[in-house]
Amino acid sequence: MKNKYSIFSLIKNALSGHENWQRAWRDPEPKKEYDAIIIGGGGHGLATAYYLAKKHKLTNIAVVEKGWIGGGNTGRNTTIIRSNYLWDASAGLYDHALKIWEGLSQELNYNVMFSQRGVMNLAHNLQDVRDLKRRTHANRLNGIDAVWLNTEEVKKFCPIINTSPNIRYPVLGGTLQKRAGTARHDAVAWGYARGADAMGVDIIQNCEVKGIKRNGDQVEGVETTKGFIKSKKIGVVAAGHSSVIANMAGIRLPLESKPLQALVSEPVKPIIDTVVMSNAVHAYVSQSDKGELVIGAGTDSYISYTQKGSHNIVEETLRAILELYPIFSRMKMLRQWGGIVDICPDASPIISKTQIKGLYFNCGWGTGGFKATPGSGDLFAYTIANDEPHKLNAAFNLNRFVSGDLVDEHGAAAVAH
Amino acid sequence: MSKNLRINKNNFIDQTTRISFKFNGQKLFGYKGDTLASALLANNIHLVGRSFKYHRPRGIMTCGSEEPNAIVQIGNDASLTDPNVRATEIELYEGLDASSQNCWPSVNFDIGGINNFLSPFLPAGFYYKTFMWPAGFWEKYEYFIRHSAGLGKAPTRSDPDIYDHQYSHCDVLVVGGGISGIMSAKLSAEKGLDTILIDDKSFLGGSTIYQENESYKINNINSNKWLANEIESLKNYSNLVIKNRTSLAAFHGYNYLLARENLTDHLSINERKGKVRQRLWKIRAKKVIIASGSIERPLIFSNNDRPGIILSSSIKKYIDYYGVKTGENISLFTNNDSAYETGISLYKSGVKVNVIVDIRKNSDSLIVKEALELGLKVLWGSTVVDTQGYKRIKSFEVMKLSDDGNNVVGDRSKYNCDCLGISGGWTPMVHLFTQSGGKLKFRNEDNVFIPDENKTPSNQISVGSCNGEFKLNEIVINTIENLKSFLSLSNTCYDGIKIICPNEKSKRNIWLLPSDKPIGKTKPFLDFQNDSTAKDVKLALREGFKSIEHVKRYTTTGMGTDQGKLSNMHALGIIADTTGTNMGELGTTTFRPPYTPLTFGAIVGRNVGEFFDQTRKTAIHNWHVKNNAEFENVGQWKRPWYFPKDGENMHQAVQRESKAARDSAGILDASTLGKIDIQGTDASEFLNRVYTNAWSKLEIGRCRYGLMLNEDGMVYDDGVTTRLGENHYIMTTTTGGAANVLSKLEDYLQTEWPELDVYLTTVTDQYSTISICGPNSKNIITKIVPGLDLSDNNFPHMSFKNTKISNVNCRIMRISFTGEHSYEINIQSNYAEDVWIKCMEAGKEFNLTPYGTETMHLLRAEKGFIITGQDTDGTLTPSDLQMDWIIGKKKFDFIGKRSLYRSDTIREDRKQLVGLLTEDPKEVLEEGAQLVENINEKPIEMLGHVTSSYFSPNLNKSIALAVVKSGKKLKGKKLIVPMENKNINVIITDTVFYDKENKRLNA
Amino acid sequence: MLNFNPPIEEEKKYNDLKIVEVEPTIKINLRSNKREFSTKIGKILSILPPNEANTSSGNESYSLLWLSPDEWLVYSNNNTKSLNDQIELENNLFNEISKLNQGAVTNVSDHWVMINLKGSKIFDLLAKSCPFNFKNFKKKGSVVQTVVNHVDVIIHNKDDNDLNLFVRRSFSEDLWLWINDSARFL
Amino acid sequence: MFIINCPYCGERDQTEFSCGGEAHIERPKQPTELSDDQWAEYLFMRKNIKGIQFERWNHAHGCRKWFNMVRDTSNDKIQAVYKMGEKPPVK
Repeated sequence: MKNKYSIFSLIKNALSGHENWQRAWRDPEPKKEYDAIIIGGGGHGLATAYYLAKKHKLTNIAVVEKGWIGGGNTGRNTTIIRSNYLWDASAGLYDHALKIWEGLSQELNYNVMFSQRGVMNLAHNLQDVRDLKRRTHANRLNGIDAVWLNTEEVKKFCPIINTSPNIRYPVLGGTLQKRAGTARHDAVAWGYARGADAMGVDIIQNCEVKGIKRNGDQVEGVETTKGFIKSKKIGVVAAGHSSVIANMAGIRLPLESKPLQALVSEPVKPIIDTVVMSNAVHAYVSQSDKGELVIGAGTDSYISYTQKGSHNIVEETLRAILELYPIFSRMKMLRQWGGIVDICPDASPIISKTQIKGLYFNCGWGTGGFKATPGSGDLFAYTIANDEPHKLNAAFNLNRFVSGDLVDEHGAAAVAH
Repeated sequence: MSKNLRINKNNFIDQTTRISFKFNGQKLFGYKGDTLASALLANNIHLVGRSFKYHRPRGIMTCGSEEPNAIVQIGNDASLTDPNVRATEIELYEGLDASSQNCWPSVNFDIGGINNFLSPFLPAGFYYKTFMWPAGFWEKYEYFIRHSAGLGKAPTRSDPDIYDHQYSHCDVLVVGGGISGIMSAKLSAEKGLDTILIDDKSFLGGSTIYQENESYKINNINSNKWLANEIESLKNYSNLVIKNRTSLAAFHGYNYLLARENLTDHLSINERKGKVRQRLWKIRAKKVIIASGSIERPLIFSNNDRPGIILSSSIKKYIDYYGVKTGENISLFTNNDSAYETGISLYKSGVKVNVIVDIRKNSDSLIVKEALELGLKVLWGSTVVDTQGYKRIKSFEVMKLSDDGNNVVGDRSKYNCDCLGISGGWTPMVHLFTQSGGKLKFRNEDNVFIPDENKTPSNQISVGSCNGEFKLNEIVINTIENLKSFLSLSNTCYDGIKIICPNEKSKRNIWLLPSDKPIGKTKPFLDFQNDSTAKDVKLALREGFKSIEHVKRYTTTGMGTDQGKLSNMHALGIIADTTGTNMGELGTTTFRPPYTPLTFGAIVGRNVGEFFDQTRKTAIHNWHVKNNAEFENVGQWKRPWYFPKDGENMHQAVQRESKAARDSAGILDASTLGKIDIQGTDASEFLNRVYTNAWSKLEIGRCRYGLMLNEDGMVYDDGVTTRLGENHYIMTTTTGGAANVLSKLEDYLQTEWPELDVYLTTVTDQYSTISICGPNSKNIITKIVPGLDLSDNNFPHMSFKNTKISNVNCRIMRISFTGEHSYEINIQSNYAEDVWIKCMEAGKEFNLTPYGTETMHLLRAEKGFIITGQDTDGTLTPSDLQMDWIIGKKKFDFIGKRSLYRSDTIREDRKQLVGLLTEDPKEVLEEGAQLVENINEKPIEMLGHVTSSYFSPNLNKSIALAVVKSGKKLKGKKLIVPMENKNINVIITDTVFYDKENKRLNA
Repeated sequence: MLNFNPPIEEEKKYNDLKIVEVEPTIKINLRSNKREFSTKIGKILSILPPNEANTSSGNESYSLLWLSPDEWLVYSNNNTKSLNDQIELENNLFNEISKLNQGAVTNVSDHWVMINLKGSKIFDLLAKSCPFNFKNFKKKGSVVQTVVNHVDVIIHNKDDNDLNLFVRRSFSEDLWLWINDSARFL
Repeated sequence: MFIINCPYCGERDQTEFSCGGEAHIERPKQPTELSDDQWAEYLFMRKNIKGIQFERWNHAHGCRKWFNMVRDTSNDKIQAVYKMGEKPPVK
C-alpha cells in the first residue's frame, strides 16, 4: 500500500528533507503474459487500468505506453470538464464522468484540482440560441445542471466579455453549467497511474506497440519494442494513433486524426474565473491557477500526426478571443502546441468491442476527451471485463456506423469538426 | 540608491539625451539607448521583483530575452498597461513608468515573502498531495493560490493600439544580427539574392560589436571595428532589407516564419500616436539562415538567485555597451574562459574585480593569461557554496572542489561583494531550429545540444554560436564555408580572411555544484522565475518521474515566461547525473513557439472590431438601413430581420408584417440565397443525381423544389431550381449553404462524374432577388411590368418569365415560400435597389409591407415549410420530414440514397417532423423546448423538441413545428413541454396550419 | 430607365495610391473544355483565350483572364459600354457557345465589382493580408485568383503599378473599407 | 502552412486550399447492391494513415479544381500532386 498523501505526510517529509517520499509508480519490465493489456498510457488508458483493477479485480494487467504517461492529449488539452451534451446517450456518458470527477481527488488520494468554476457556452446568432436552448432543456430533463442566461446575466457572470450589441456577432445569451469546470491535466494521469500501480498494474513506459498478434478472430498479444507480450484481452486507448493500431490488427475505423492546437498566455493575476466557450466565433478560454490564459483553437482540415497545426488556426482563434475580450489584446502568447485528435463522423466517441474477439477500442474522442476521462475509463473497464458494453456506453458502439444510428454531437462539441 | 554607476567611455549610449522615467513611483534618469535594466543598474537598483512561489527578492540577471527575474509592469493606464515586460528588453523612453510585480505592498516589503520561510513544506508538486480535505474545498484553497500566483496585471480596458500584418517573400532570411548573421546577410546580398536580415535589438552586431579587446582581430583590426565596417557596408545592397527590433517568433514548416516588428514601444507615449505598434511579418523564405547565437548559462549553487548575481557576459555588456557598472566590488564565478573577458573589461573600466572563482584546475589560454597579467586574482578548482544578502548579495562563500568535483573540501572562505558574475558556459539557441523540425545531437566535450546536420530540414542552415561554434575563428571560417555550399557561392568577399583570437582549452562542467551541506538544506535554484530548485528535480526523480517532460511538468522547471532558456540545460544535466544517463539519450524537452512571448494583438493584426469578420451586404442594403431595419447575422450576411415602425418591438413588427403579407402584399429581399448557373448537355442527369427527385421531365420555363442529401442520407440543403433551357438550369440554395453546396457539387462533378458535361458558375451576387407575396402581388407586378401576361394559364405557379423592367432584363419566377400567390424578381444587382424602390411605389396603394427573415420564417411555418438548419439538424431523412413524396424511388441512384435503407434509417420510430398546437392558443412555445409524454417518469424520456414556434396572427394562435419520435403516427396525441416553471400541454397536428388546400397560391 | 447603383461610389487617394471602382464594365464568365471553343471566342472577341495558367490575353476592347483550365473571365476595358453592349455580347457568346453545347457563358457583370488600384505600393498593400507571392506577378497581364483579407479575389496586373481587382459584390464594401484602412499604414 | 503546388496554378499558400480527405475511395457504381457493412465501409471507414497518404485537395480559393496529393502525414511533407483521374505516382 502506498503512503497516503496529506498535509501531515507533507510536514513529516519536510522534516526529513523530502528524502523519503515513495515512488509514485514503479518502472517494471513487462511480464510475458497479462490478463489484459491496455495500449496507451494517457488518462483514459490509465483510468481503464485503474478501474479494471479496482472494480473488476483484474490486477494482472499492463498499460503499455510508447512515450511517457500522460504525454499525449492528456497533457495537451485545455482541461475543460462539462457534461452539457445534447443527446441522452452523451449526457449519460459525460455526466457519469462528471460525477466521478467530483470525488476523484479523494478517491485517488491525489489532488486533481477539479475546480467547479462553471462553463458558459455563448450564443451569437438565432440558430445558436435555438440550439443552446434545446440543449439546456434536454440537460435539465436529464438532470444536468444547465441554465440559460440572457445577455445581462452572461455579463454579470463574466464581466470581461464584450456584450456590446454593436460587435460583429453580439452575444445573444448563453448557457451555464455550474458544476462544470477545469482540472489539472497531468495530475489526472499521475493520480490514476499511482492508484493503478498500487493495485499491481504494470505501467510500462517507452514501450511502443509494433504489432497486434491474432489467431483467427481472437487476439493473442502485442509485439512491442520490449518484446512480445501475451494477452487475450487488449484495450486500445491510443487517441490520435488509434487507426495506426487498428491497421496493425487489420481493421479500419471511422476516424481521422487531425491537429488540434492550444495556447497559453503569460501568467497574470486572476482576470477570468470561469470557462467561456463560443462555437460561433470559435474561442474558448479559462485561466489556470498559475495565471495563464488557456485558449483552445480549432482543428485543421487535414490528417496529420505531427502535433503541429497551421498558424492561421491560431490566428483565427485569437481573433475571436479579442472580439469577445478586447482587454486581452496586449496579453502575450507564451506557448503554443498541438495534439492529434481522432475524430468520428458524428463527433461522438467509440467505446466498443470489435469484430476481433478480445480487441476493444476506446477512441474517437475528437477534441473533447479529457472531460470524460474517469467515465471513459470506468465504462471501458466494464466493457473489457464483461466483454459487453455497459448501458451507458452501449450507444457508442462501432456498429452505429453501419446501421446509421449515429450520435450527432457536432453542436455540443467544442470545436466545429 | 542615488549612486550613479555610469562611466563615460562608451560609444553606444547617447549620453547627451537624458531620459526621465519612473520605477515604483521613484523618478529616475537614464539615457537614450538604455534599456530599463541598464538604467536601473546605473541608478544602483538591483531589486526588481519577487519570485513566483516563494516571493524571494530578485534582481536583474541577464541583458536579454532570457531574463527570468526582472519582469515588470509597464504603465498604469487601464487600457495601455503591459504586464510581464522584461526590463532587459524594453528600451527606455521619456515617461516610462515601470513597477514591480507579484509583491504586496511593495517590492521591498512583500507579505508573500513568508512563503520563503514555508519553502520546506512547499516542494515540487506539493499541491498534488494536499488541499484535498475536506472534500469539495478545493475551490476555496484555489482562490488563495490563484491570487498569490500570476505575475503582472492584465489591462482592464480595450487596447487602443493598432497592429498590422505583412506577408513577405524572400530568397534568404537571416535571423540574428550578430557577426555570423551580418556576414551571412552580406554573402547572400552579394550573390544578388533578395535578403531580409532581422534582429531583435535596436542595433546590429551582437556581442562582437562591443568586444573592445586586442586579443580579437579580424584582418588585423579589432573584431568590433571590423564588424562595424561590415555593418556599414550592408547599406550598399538594395536587395537587402534590415529589420531591427524584430524578433523571430516562430519557424513553421515550408520555411514559413513569423517575426514581430516592434515599431513604437521605444517611443514616448506622444510619439506613438497614429502609428502601428507592432507588425507581424509572415515570411516565406526560400532559404533560412539561423544565426540566433547562444546564451550564457548560470551556475547552480545554493542561494544563486540573489539580486546582484548576474550572468558574467551580461555584466560585460552593461559595462562595455551601456557604460554601467553593475557593482563596485564585483567577483566572478565561472567554469570557462568567458568570465575572464568580463574581468578584463571591468578592470579596464576601473571597476574592482575582487576574485574570480573558477571550478577548473587551471587554464592557460591567452585571455586567462591577459587577466592574470592585469593582476586579477583567481581561485582555481573552487566553487561558491553559498551567498548572503537578502535584497542584494553582500558576500559569498567559497570552498575547494575535490579532485573529481563531486565534493567540496577544506573550509569555507567568505568574500564580500555587491555583485557576483556567474558563467556556466554557453547554450546554443536551437529553439528555431527544432521548431522547424530539425533534430539535435549532443556534443559531450562541452555539453551542448547542437543541430544535427544530417537531420536538418532542407533549405535552412544554422551558423555561428547557435550551431555550437563559440570561438571567433570557428564562427567566421565555418560561416563562410557553410554558406558557400548553402548558397552555392564559388568565391566570396571573405576569402582569405585572417583571424586572431584566444582559444579556450580547459573545460570542466558540474551541473549541480557540490556543497558541504546536505542538499535538503540548500537552495540551488534552476528556474529562477518559477522557483524550482535542483532539489525539486531530484525529488521528482525519486518519486518515479523519469522523463524530462515529467520532471519539467512536476517541478514547473522551464515553464515560466522565459520558457526555461536558462534552466533547461541544468535540469537535463542533473537528471542525467542522477539517473546515470547520457544527456544525448535523454533528449531535450520540446521547444514550442513562440521564441519570445508574442502579443495577441500582433497575431490578430487588423482583424479586430469592424474587421473581425467580413460582412456581406445585398444590393438593397442601403434601403433597409434607411428604412429602419433591424438586421440578423446569417453567416456573413446582414439580412433584414424585421422593420419596426413607430416604436414597435419585434413581436409587434412581425405580427404586422405577417398579417400584411397575407392580407395584401409583402416584400422580401431574398438576394442572399445561393444561385448556381448550371449548363451543359448533362445538366438534367446531374440534377437527377444530386437531388432526391427527378428532373429530366421538367419543362423549360418551369421550376421545381429539390432536396439535397448528404451521402449519409440526411437532409443537407434545399431550394428551387428552374429550367431555363434544354441544357440550362439555375439552382437556388439556402443562404448559409451556398458555398458548401457549390463546392460539394464541384467535388462530385470533378471526382466522381467527370464524364458529365456540366458547368457550374456561381451567380449569387450577380442577381438580386425581390420576393413579393400576397393577394395583391399580381397587381403590383402588373404595374411594374405592364406588358406581362400574369394569367395562371400563361404564367402558372412554379414557372418563370424572362422580361424587362424598363431597359433591364430580368427573370420573374412564380414561386412561393409563404403559400401566397407570389413572384420573385431576379435582376442584375446594380439595378436591384431601384427596382425595389419602384415596387414600393407601385405597392403603396396595396400597403406593400417590407418584411424580414422573422416574418418569412413565421409565414412559411404556417404552411409547414422547413428551413434546413432550423427544422433539420443533420440527423433527419426526407422521410423523417414527412417528405417521402420527394424521393424518386424509381431513380437508380442519387446522393444519399443508399443510406436511406440502412437498418436504423428505415426504423418507424425515428424522430419525425410534426406540427404542434398548444392547449392554450396564446402560449408560444420556446424553440428548442423538449417534448415528453409522461412528466413523472424517471428517467424522463424525451420524445423530441420544438424546432420552430411562432404566434400566428393569421390564425390567431400559437403554432409550432417539432420533431417527435414516431411522430407520423401520433397525430392528435397530447404531449407535454416541460419548462422550468410550468408544463405546457400540446397536441400533435399536421405540419400545415394554414390554407391546407393551397388555394391562396392561385388566389 | 432604372437607376444604376454601384456598391462603391467614391475614389480615394493616399500618397502614391489611387483606388476607384470602375463601372459599368461588362464581365462574362466562360467555361469550356471543347475544342471549338477557342475559335469561337476568337471570332467574337478577336482574342484567343489564354491556355497558360495565370495569364491573360487582350485587345483594345477586352481582357480575357485565365481562371482555370476550363474557365475564363472576359471583361471590357472600356467603361463607357452601355447595358445594351453588355446584353449584346452576352447573347453573342451565349448563342455561339452555350446554345451550341460548346461550353457555358454566364453574365457576371454585377457579380464582380472591379476596383482599380494604381501606385507603386499596391503590392505592399495587398500583401498585408494576401499570402500570394507578388514577386512572380510583375509581368504585365498576369492573373491570380487568391484571397485578400479572407475574401476571394481575382487580380489582373494591367500595367506597371496598375491593377484591377475583382471582388464579389456582396463583399466589395467590406474589402473596400479594408483597403482604405490598410492604405493608412503603408 | 504548407506551400501547395496546384497542378493547374502552381505554388500557392495553404490558405487557398481545402482538404477533402482520403483519395481513391471511389463512389460505388451500384450502391443498392452493397450490404450495410459495405456501404458503411465506403461512407465512414478510413485508413487514416500515419505515413504516406493519398488525399484529395481543392484549390478552393483559386481555380476551384480538385486534385490529388501524396503527403507524409508523419511530417507533413508533400511528395507529389497529380490531377484527378491520373494514376498516383509510384511511391
